[in-house]
Amino acid sequence: VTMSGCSKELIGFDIELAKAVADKLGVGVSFVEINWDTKEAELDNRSIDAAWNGFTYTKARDEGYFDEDRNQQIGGLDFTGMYMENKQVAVVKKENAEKFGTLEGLKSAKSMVAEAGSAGFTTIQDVFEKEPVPAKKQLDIFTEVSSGASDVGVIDAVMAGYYITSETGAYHESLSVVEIEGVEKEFYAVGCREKSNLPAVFNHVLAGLWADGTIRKIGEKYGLQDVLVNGFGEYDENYQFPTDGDYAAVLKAKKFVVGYTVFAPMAYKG
Amino acid sequence: MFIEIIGELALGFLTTLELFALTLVFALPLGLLVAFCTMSRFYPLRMLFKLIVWVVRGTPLMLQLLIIFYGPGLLGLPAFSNRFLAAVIAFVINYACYFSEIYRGGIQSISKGQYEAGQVLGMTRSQIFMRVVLLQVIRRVLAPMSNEVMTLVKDTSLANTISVIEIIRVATTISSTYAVNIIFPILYAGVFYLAFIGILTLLFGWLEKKLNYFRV
Amino acid sequence: MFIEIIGELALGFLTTLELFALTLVFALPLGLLVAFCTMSRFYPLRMLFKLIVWVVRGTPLMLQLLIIFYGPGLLGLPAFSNRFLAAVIAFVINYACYFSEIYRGGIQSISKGQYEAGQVLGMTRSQIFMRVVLLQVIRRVLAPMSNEVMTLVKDTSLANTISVIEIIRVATTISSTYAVNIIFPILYAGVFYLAFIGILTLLFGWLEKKLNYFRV
Amino acid sequence: MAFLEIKNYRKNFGENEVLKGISFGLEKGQVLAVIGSSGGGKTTLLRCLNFLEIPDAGELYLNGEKLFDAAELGKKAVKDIRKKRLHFGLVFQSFNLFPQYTVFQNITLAQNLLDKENFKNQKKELRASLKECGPDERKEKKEEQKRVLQEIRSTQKARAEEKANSLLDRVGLTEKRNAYPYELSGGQQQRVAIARALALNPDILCFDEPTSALDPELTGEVLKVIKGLKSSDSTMIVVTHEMEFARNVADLVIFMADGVIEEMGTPAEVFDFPKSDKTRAFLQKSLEQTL
Amino acid sequence: MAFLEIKNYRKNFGENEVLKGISFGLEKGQVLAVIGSSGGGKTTLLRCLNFLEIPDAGELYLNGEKLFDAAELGKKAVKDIRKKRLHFGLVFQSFNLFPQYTVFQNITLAQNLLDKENFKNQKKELRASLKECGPDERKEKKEEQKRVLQEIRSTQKARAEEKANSLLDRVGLTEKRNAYPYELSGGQQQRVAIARALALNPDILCFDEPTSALDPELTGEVLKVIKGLKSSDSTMIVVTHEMEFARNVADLVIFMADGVIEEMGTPAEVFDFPKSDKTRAFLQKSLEQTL
Ligand SMILES: Nc1ncnc2c1ncn2[C@@H]1O[C@H](COP(=O)(O)OP(=O)(O)OP(=O)(O)O)[C@@H](O)[C@H]1O
Ligand SMILES: Nc1ncnc2c1ncn2[C@@H]1O[C@H](COP(=O)(O)OP(=O)(O)OP(=O)(O)O)[C@@H](O)[C@H]1O
Ligand SMILES: [Mg+2]
Ligand SMILES: [Mg+2]
Repeated sequence: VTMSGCSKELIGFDIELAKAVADKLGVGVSFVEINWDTKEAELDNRSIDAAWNGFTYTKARDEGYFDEDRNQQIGGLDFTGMYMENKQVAVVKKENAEKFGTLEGLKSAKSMVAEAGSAGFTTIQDVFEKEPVPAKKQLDIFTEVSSGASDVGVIDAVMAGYYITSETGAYHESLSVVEIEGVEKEFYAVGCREKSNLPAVFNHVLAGLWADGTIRKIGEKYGLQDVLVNGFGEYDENYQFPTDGDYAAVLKAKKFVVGYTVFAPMAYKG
Repeated sequence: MFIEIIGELALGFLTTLELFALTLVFALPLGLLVAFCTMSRFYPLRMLFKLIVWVVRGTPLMLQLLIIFYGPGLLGLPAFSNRFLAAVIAFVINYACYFSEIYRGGIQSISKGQYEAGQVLGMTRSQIFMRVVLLQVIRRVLAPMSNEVMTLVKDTSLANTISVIEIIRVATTISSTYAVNIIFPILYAGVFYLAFIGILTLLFGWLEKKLNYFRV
Repeated sequence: MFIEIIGELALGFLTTLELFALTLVFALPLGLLVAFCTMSRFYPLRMLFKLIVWVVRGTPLMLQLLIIFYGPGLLGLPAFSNRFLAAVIAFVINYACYFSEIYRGGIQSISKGQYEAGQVLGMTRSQIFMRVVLLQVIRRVLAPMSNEVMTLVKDTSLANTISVIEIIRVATTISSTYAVNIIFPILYAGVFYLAFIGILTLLFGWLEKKLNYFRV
Repeated sequence: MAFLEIKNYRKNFGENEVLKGISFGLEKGQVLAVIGSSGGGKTTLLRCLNFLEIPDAGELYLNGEKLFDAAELGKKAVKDIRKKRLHFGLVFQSFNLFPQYTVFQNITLAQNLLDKENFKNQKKELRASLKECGPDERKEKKEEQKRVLQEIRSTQKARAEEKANSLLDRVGLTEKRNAYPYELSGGQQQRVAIARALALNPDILCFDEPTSALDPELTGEVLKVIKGLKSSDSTMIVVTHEMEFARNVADLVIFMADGVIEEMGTPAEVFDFPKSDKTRAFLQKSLEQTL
Repeated sequence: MAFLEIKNYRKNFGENEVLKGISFGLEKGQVLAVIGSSGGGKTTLLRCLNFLEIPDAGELYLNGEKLFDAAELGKKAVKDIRKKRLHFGLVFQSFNLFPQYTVFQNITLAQNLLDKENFKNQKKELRASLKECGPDERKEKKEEQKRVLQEIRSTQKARAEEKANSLLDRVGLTEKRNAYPYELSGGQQQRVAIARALALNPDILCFDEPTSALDPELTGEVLKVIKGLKSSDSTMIVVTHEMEFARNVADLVIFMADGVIEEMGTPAEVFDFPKSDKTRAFLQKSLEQTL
């Protein structure tokens, strides 16, 4: 199903959640590994229907920006309800944990890296007032930091939890997580094209999956039960599925396409 | 672990090879067609194709990949559902333009006398091209073509710009997923390339020897 | 907005140009040195450099960039603190190897008689090289060199593999910051490349004409 | 009317009038030598005969048949050109052998292609005739046709091979049958080119300075072959700078200058009693060069 | 002892013994013609004289001075080679002019480089002498030295220019002074090559088949120049296939075959009364070729 060259199966919280949604809708789902910094183009291009991979909701991403030259709204995506809590944390080499242990320490870092166009990227700009190194994928940040190319990487706490904090994590021995003082909580949601009716449909189904405990069950499997949130509202038994737009296209294709990057525990091969 | 990594890399290299083979299969004949267009006696056609070749040769393939994959969807046309296909198309267009210049050089280096000798012997245009000129052209373009083909092998890595999972993408993903031996998947990927380039070098050497039975 | 985007792209292109210029400045002389090494009469040195050239020419530059930038750090050596520097180093090594092959071809195409004529006239080895051979070599390598330099212009885009903020990276970043489609900044970037390639074409044309005053 | 009759051939290249009305007649079995200074239009005349260039005006009659008339020049005239070319053979100054073929293949290639074309047409005709038969008859007839066709093809091949061998013998290159052009001396290459042109049995064989690209030592052998052709009654037009050769071999000599025939006649007339000053000057000059 | 004395020169290329002990003497102002069939070692002999190849054995005396002795060949012998080469000039079969320089520059380049080297040395010496003076004196002396140096340089330049002009005149190419080699005919190029070799005033000028790359028409002019040199008392060694020339111009003729001197003597001796069978056969063959 995937374009991946890997022999192992694609798993992860987001993957299973998307599959559960597809089951409920009675359609299939395919997963495509993308460069995260081209997700908007991928959505516009209809090569994916949803960017579903620990995608942090922000107002700017929701609304886009107002182009004064052309006097119109540019960009922006439509999101489902939020389903998971996250915040940005810093990762540093274990031997640097002392040095960069505080906000002051972090500020003294020579170079900071985050995924291009990610929430971490804005965090570095806002909190540290530094120009971040833009990595192509969140995963590349581990290479950046462990090779010493960058002193500090800013990534999602969820991801750091899997790769670093967890005792079986690949970077448990070499990297440390440092909480960033004053950074705000944020939430994951699924991003779709602007004016798509898929978010509404997904919201409806996700509300159902919340209600019947499926989401919790998947969360427990990946140790994420504590950060789950219900942003979908109450399950509406009388919900009328739309008959046009993206949803009609999904029904016609008998599947929807999810774009992801390798990002454990949300989507990875195991 | 080692075996696993090599296996994954090999799978990624399969994609690389597929892209390589498909590009050659289509770009080699298409390049000849483009060469004919850039040599056409019909001025607008000639100019159009010269412009196309100039633009394609003057911009990075990376850029062409992005434009071909994301362009149509944005312009309201049906988008590519298959990024591998988009990569193949971008590579074919790019390489057809490069090949066309090589063909053009080869064709123009064949003396007018060869054509005229054919005409005087009552051959048709297509007979002259197929029976007299073509093999001489092939002989002459073999060396520059072999250079370009080697470049193609390495250029395939650009496909990961539009998320085609070829060997370098696999290598970087492996190295950031597993903390151990982080640099090695990338080094191994290099070995794959070197081995393939080595095989191609032998192949072209053999071909050149085969065609060396006559002198132009 | 348009102005802003163009401004950002122009800044990115400045990096592109810097990388281009630095690569040329170092790779042109280094390539000559490598060429001499691959022609050395001392067997181990010659073989060593032939191997290096073969490996560098046989693997993608993208891979070399990754190895040079991440390699030292991952092997426990002091890491590169400056990714632009790493890019320059990778480009210089890569292009020095390509240039060396061009120089080698040029030098070997100069007839032995030119050296001997110099020797018989009592010139020193270095006088023969500087006064007799060099200009002829330059004349002969100009055409392949110009091709290679054009390729370099486009290859600079590969630096974004290690997050050097050159023009294509700027174009992609613009699209993700503003959540707009990537295609327009990318198209504009293409115009930058074409303009620069155009200037270089003129420059090489002029140089070729300058050197055309004699025939080899 | 003579065997070959050229009437008022004219040819311009842009502003440059290269042939300014050339007319002459040549009898079957005769040899015409064309001499003249550089740029006089000799090569252009030969190219016009072989339709490598299309004259702007003029007519060409061969054996009483009108082969070309610039006045009638429409689509059709151009279409038949390939067939009409076969009446003429041309041996180039620079040989123009096909480097990828052996001597034998060079000689047989064109005949082979023509044979194949004929064979295909015959096959098509035979197949068409099948349509009229009933289904029973058809199978039988098809078998028969197959035999006939096989026979045709093998006869073709045998004839082409025989022809090539006899030509090789004639130009004295039987031993070089399987050599490639690059393995031959210039004189040998030119002899192969002559054999190649003869292989299609042209009515008239044209030579454009066949020895000018050769060393003096190799010139002799090529001229000997051309002399040999004369004795076998070939009709030939030879553009040449070898005055001795022209005088000894030609039946008719044309001196061309600036696109017109300045002088025409038997060798004795042209060489010994030239009427025009230009001819006299040219002959004088070429005599000096030889010494 | 003669002006040039070669004793027992030997040279091997791997297994192939190309010079098998060559000895001869040549007086000042004499012309030696070396003839012989292909592969006999003539070119190798000239190359050994010019130290383009180092003989494996043998001695060379010039004007009584021992210039080379293979037995003594150590680091030092090789080091001085550049200076020793200047005693000999060599004109190549294929001219080997420097394509990027004009005729004038071709002729003056080597002298120019030598002049600059001398100039630098003189400057260094003068500067060194400054060290001994006091600071007041020094400034004054420096000024003076500057003037002296300028004068030296401009004398050098004037002399080189004058020399080049007279050489150009001698080979009849004054008008081609500023032409580039590609603009010249083969014969003109060879004459430039001769002038270039003469510019360094070699004691002995060697020619390796100086006309073999030329058309017969151009051969004459080059041979004429060489004849002219003889009348100005240059000592020359000419490898040639032009027997007529050798007979008329040479004072001494050597016939080389298979790496040994098969016959040596005056032209009359060698050409008219050859002693060895080999010589006779060679002369007979070359006579046939000319006819
Ligand atoms: N294809 C062409 N286009 C333009 N001009 C041409 C062309 N072919 C020939 N000419 C011109 O026509 C004139 C006659 O040329 P042609 O080659 O027929 O002379 P020629 O008598 O064969 O001379 P030569 O003895 O040098 O071969 C020349 O002035 C030549 O420049
Ligand atoms: N650099 C070399 N290495 C090996 N063998 C050589 C070399 N130079 C010359 N020879 C061999 O030495 C022999 C004599 O060559 P040389 O060129 O001196 O003959 P030559 O008398 O000048 O002949 P020609 O008349 O053909 O010029 C030949 O057999 C040649 O192959
Ligand atoms: Mg002609
Ligand atoms: Mg020789």
